[in-house]
Amino acid sequence: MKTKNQVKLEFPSIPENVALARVIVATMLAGMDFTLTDLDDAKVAVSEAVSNAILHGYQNRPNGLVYLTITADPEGLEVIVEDYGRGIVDVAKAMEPAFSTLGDRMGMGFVFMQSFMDKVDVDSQVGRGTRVRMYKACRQAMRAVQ
Amino acid sequence: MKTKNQVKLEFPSIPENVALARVIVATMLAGMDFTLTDLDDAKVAVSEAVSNAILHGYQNRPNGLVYLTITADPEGLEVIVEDYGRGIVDVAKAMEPAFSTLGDRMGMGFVFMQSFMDKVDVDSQVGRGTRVRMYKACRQAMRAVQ
Amino acid sequence: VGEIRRFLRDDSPVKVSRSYKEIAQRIHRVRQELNGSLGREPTVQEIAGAMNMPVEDVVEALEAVQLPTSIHETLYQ
Ligand SMILES: Nc1ncnc2c1ncn2[C@@H]1O[C@H](COP(=O)(O)OP(=O)(O)O)[C@@H](O)[C@H]1O
Ligand SMILES: Nc1ncnc2c1ncn2[C@@H]1O[C@H](COP(=O)(O)OP(=O)(O)O)[C@@H](O)[C@H]1O
Ligand SMILES: [Mg+2]
Ligand SMILES: [Mg+2]
Repeated sequence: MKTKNQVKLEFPSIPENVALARVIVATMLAGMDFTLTDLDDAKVAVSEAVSNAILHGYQNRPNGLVYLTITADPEGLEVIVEDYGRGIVDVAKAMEPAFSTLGDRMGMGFVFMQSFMDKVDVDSQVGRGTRVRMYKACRQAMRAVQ
Repeated sequence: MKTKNQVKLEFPSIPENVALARVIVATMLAGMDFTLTDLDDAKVAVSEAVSNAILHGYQNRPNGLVYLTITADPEGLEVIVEDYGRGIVDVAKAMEPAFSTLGDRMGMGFVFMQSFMDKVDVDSQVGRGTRVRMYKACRQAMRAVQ
Repeated sequence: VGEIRRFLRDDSPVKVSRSYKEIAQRIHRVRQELNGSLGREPTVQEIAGAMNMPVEDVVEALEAVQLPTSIHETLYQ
């Protein structure tokens, strides 16, 4: 990739689209300086963020819209997942390991996002929605820093 | 798929995104009542339409935006590819086999779209842009008709 | 026999397609070979290059053979 590529997606909050988000992110990463391990890691992170938008943001209602913005440049890949759902009351608390507002869940989604991506920012407003921004640096960019 | 799923995409007119469009369409078809042959056919059709938007619509300039709308329902899949590029002077002529405004091209893009999809509509205005709508019916929907 | 096999492959449901499985197995083999020769994990582009295959086909094959496992199984298998 010589220049910047920015792909924007909009899709309804149904579980089928988690797989779609994964494939799109993986395909964009595959054209860059990343390994299969990087792809697997990013796929888990994106699955978690999109699942959260559907399950928590829209409480599993199929009529919400999820927005995915993927920006690739020679340094790395940025993924933004947005929903206009219920929002998060306490983001710091929500990001703690094993915290979940649903009884039967592991509460590890944000932990996975943070361990598999180089950077994760969460912006949320109750009743407005949630925006998760994740970044993964290319292998080459990583080497340059070391 | 029980209900409708509509995915909307926006991406810049760079060749890398032809592959992305193909993978997205294939992923959506894979969850429906289609065979691998159907997937391969649809991938060719989508590649041709997106390549046309980039190559002819935006004349290979990377700063145009291509819009892809994919709608899946239990009957089949609709793919719409839109560009706001130069448009087509004579659509009927453009769709003829071996017609191309670029000397080194085969002029078979529209022919492939028509043979690999069940329906292809083209709407274009010179100086405004082009909209290609393609439809592929599911295996079951096909059998019901026969 | 080749014709029948082709027919079976092409008309089988996409998710359990034999050709995707074969490609995925080859990907893992090439990944291991390159790991040995390069002394580090190969990039997806390097794997695709060695297989003479577009990178998106590598992604697609791997995704197609992935069973719908839960996140737990994915991470702790
Ligand atoms: N998009 C979102 N909208 C509303 N709440 C969210 C969203 N994402 C996460 N949360 C909240 O943060 C909590 C922790 O998320 P996570 O770590 O993924 O664990 P889990 O999904 O297993 O509950 C969730 O239980 C939920 O309360
Ligand atoms: N999106 C588009 N914008 C402008 N012109 C187009 C577009 N798509 C097709 N055309 C015109 O139609 C012609 C035929 O297209 P096609 O059958 O795909 O053949 P080819 O791409 O090989 O020229 C092109 O040469 C071009 O003049
Ligand atoms: Mg979660
Ligand atoms: Mg063409």
